[in-house]
Amino acid sequence: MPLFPDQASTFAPHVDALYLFLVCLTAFFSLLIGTLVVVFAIKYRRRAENEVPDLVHESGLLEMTWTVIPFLITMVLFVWSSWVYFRITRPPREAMDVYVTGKQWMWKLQHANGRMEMNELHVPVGRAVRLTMASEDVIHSFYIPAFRFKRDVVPGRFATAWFEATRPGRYHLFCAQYCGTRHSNMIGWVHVLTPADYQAWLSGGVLGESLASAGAKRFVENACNTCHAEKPGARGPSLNAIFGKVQRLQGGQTVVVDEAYLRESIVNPQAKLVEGYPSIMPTYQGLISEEGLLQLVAYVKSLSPAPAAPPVAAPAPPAPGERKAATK
Amino acid sequence: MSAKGHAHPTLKVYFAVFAALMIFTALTVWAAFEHLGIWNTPVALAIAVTKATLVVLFFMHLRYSPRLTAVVLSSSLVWLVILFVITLSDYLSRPWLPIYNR
Amino acid sequence: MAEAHAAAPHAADPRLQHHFADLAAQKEASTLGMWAFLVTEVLFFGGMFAAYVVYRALFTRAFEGASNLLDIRLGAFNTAVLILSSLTMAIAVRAASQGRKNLIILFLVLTIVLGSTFLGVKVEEYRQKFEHHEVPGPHFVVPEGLPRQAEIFFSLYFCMTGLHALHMIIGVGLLTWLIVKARKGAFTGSYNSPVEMVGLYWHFVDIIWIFLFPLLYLLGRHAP
Amino acid sequence: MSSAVVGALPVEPRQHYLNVRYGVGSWLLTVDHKRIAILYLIGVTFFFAIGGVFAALIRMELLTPPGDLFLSETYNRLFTTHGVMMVFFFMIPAIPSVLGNFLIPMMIGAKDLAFPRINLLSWYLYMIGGLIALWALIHGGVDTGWTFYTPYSTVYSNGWVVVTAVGIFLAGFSSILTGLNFLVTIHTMRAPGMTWRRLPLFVWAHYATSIIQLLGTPVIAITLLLVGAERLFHLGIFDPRQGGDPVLFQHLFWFYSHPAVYIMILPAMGVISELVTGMSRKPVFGYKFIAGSSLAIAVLSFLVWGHHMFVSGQSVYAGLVFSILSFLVAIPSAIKVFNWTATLYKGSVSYQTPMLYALGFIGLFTIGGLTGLFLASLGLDIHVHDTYFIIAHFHYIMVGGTIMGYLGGLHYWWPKISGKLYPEAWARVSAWVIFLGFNLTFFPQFILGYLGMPRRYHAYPAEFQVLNVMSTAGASILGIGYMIPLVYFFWSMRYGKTAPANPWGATGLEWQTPSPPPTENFPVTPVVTREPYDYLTKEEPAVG
Repeated sequence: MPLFPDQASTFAPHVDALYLFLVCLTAFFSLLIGTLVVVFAIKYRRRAENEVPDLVHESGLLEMTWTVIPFLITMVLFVWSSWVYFRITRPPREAMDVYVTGKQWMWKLQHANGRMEMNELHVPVGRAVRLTMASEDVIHSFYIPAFRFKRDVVPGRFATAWFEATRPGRYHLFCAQYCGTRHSNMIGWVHVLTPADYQAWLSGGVLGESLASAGAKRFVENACNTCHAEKPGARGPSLNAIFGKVQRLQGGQTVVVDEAYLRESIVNPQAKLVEGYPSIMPTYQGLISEEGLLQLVAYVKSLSPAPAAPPVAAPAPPAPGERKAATK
Repeated sequence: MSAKGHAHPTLKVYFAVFAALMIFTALTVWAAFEHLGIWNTPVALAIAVTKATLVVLFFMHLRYSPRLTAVVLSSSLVWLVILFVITLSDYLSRPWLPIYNR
Repeated sequence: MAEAHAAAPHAADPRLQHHFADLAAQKEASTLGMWAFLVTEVLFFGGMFAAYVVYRALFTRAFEGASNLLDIRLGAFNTAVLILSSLTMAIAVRAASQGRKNLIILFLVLTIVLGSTFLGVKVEEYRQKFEHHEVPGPHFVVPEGLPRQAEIFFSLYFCMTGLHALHMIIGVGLLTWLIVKARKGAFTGSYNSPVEMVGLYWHFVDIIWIFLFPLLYLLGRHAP
Repeated sequence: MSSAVVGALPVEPRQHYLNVRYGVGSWLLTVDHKRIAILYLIGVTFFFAIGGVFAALIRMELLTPPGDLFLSETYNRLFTTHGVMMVFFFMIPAIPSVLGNFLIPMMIGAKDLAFPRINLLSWYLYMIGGLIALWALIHGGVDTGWTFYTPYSTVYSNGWVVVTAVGIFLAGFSSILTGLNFLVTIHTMRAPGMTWRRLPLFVWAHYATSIIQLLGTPVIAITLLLVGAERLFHLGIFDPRQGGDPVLFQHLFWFYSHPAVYIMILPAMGVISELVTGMSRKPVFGYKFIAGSSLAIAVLSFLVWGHHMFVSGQSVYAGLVFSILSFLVAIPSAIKVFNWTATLYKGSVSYQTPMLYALGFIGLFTIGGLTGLFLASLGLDIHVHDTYFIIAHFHYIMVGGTIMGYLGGLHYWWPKISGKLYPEAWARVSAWVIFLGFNLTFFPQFILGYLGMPRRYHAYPAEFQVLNVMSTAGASILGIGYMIPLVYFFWSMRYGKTAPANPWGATGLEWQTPSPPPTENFPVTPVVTREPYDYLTKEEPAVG
């Protein structure tokens, strides 16, 4: 019977340290209170029906002590746990991308080179993995206990999160947010492979086209290229090298171009209009699946110079419109 | 403590308050069509708050009521602010986080 | 309102309930109770106002555009009607504190007439929205050139004004009940808290509208 | 003052609130707060039994890893029904509506609550709401979980969500009216001399509770209305396909539902404050701090709801704010625990049943409260969120806290309520059985949660079985533990020894009137001249 979960990511030791500290703290205070209660209850048990207890004066000092000490402890906890949280929140720039779609009741995972999986995720050890997740229907939650990793996938927007596995092995993947009848069947495995095994896995199996090239196809299918034509006088703004940049909007506001903004601009283009372009783009809400959106976003991302990525992944087959970034 | 027999405002006060409410209504409609930049919303809300205050103070006799009534009423406003401010703080601060670490 | 029930007559002293020391204490309790009830009402509407505030902040363009599709003349007219009804209600409460039966009835009737006018105008506004397919749901058509969150604006519009109208209808019912009681001569200079309580309720409903009007009808007007 | 009444006429039994009138009508139309408390006791016990049966079914299913006893649909309905029944129809009304209703007027020296008819109305709303919800949950079936997260509840679930929401809405209204009644009563109906600083801590706790009820409940009411309207009319407010945001639902839901946890626990804390002082016959240590911490909890509880949403995609900065505030709300609770412990010091501590519950409460609440710190910790919550760790934590608070407090209070005031004494030996046995069964049920769930077993799982991986078997075993013991008091309380109504006015030798106005009290509570309105919990100055023997 296991009493402690596997430790298989860079977060796990940090989370566990915090956990063990809190376990000790809980044990200490529970025992302290428990002991005091038992000792007092025995020592000062009622010996005669009409006894009158001693007068005990209230003590302001005592009250201050047991107000201030818990306060200090909680503040230490706050700083510590927030520090751990911030590590978990922001992915490093060189993280490799995996795209996740949750739907009742399965996980669909797409790798950048086009390899797809159902309820299984293969990742290399020692490499940061950034997940961009979308839900087709209700809220799901991508949970890998061994990684101490969890993120709700709320429909209508992307959720991004990252982890870095540290130990090869096979670990549980759960859906942690109740999502309907077969919620407890929305489970799977995460396989952490050594870099060599990962390479082998990645090139094995049926290799589809890369995500970005699939996105490029959709870009043409949906006639996006008629307006986003990448030439002077085009009716739609250029998508070249915009990812991660600041875009000026109509009305003077600005927005950082990230996955969320790209997604919104496809399904609800009227929400944030780029300065200098009329609001002529139709909405694609309901016309493109979440998977398709992820592909389109991957395509637009591929038009921007990618952050430095160490060459772990096998090079994807070149695709039309896709510009591979030179690796450092 | 007793609320009994608290003074009612005179009819004159009632009519004055009514007139003020009507004027403010006209004012807020007029202001809505002016281009005040970011100030359109604050002006509209300020007028609404003023109107509501007039109603509460005079029509609802808060001005002539025990202090406890004012405390009870203000608690609802404080809690409303809690609800709005904390909920909004989530939405408004979501874009702050950079995409990547550093 | 239910609070007003609590102040209904009792066997010993016709209007004093057995567990209160005197009428003053009884009135103090019912006044505090009514205010506390209004506090919960503030937060009841507050939940929807919070949704409104958040979505307006997120979808400003959609909300301003959709807001401009409401009929500002009807909205302004209704605002004036409701403020006037607050005045008549206040005068009715004043008349009750002086125990002037006919005056009470007159102004309560006026209040009902104004309240019904408001509701009638509201029905007309709803009818127009139905005609223009601006009612959220399967038959909703996103207005030309607006983001699809315009639908959320109309959802909130119908929820907020609908709930407000429901409060108006309850208010009209309470006013009717007061008129019946007043005709029997129930209210005197020393006992009139039901009128006062319903008055508080009516003014509260007025205040909700004072905020709904600018938030729903006005905030997009300056936009081109 | 009570003995004179009893002694004068030995032949004719003394008239009290129970025998003043007979017949169903005299109960269903009563406006006496004591009788309404009994009505609530019946309703609350009924819904608790329903919730308990469903808990038993859940535990039976979880005995084995595969989902083999029930279908997935059925299992999801089981935990939804368990949650809805226990949260909205047992935990929230239990202590305020039964003990609070019975005791608050007596403790402050009033004849009744300020609005007796509204009090009865709120019982009817509660029962009607409860029965509607129960009907919807069992006949129609609802599988959303008690949290009703959108868009599952608004679009994808095909159960009777709207009807259930109506039931909860009515119960919410009942809760608002109860809170309103308490608030006005405590403000306006205190006996001469009953100053704010002399209010029993039980009353202070209920005052704080009523603030939460008044300010929080309307928000859940409107939120559930919006969910219902969205289901019926496709409004899109919480539906991402129409541009809405499901997370907004979570904000509105938890704005009430986190404070609701304190609606459940604050009254229990009030009970424990009374039990600890009464059973150790000592003035409470730190009266002002315990009373003040109740108010602090009432206010702070409204500022922490976002800790239910740390992994929901809420802004990390909002998460930070919610985290620090969540840590702060732990402090008033800690103050209470320390003060209760200090009250025992140099007291005259009795081990009778109410005290066993009180001590059990202190221990379990301490663990429950401290494990709350795990969840306030941003980095750690990511792992344990939506796992059995959460389940264990809130059951330590709600079952280990609220139910222990409720049962302790019921035992303590049972002689006053019924006029009869319950069998002490059986009561002690059941207190121990409940304590041990409880820990066996829920402690393993902490470990399960950290191992990563998600909540609301119909089937689970085999390596979690041993801990689940322990939990189920504990639940059976716990179930037996709950049945014993049910039996002997009934038994005592007929066969129990007649209770004196003040069986514990406690202070407090409720002990100065006969057991059971007359309809008007006090023959003469009492005048309070002494400080609360004044066990040291023995001017008059506090025995009736």
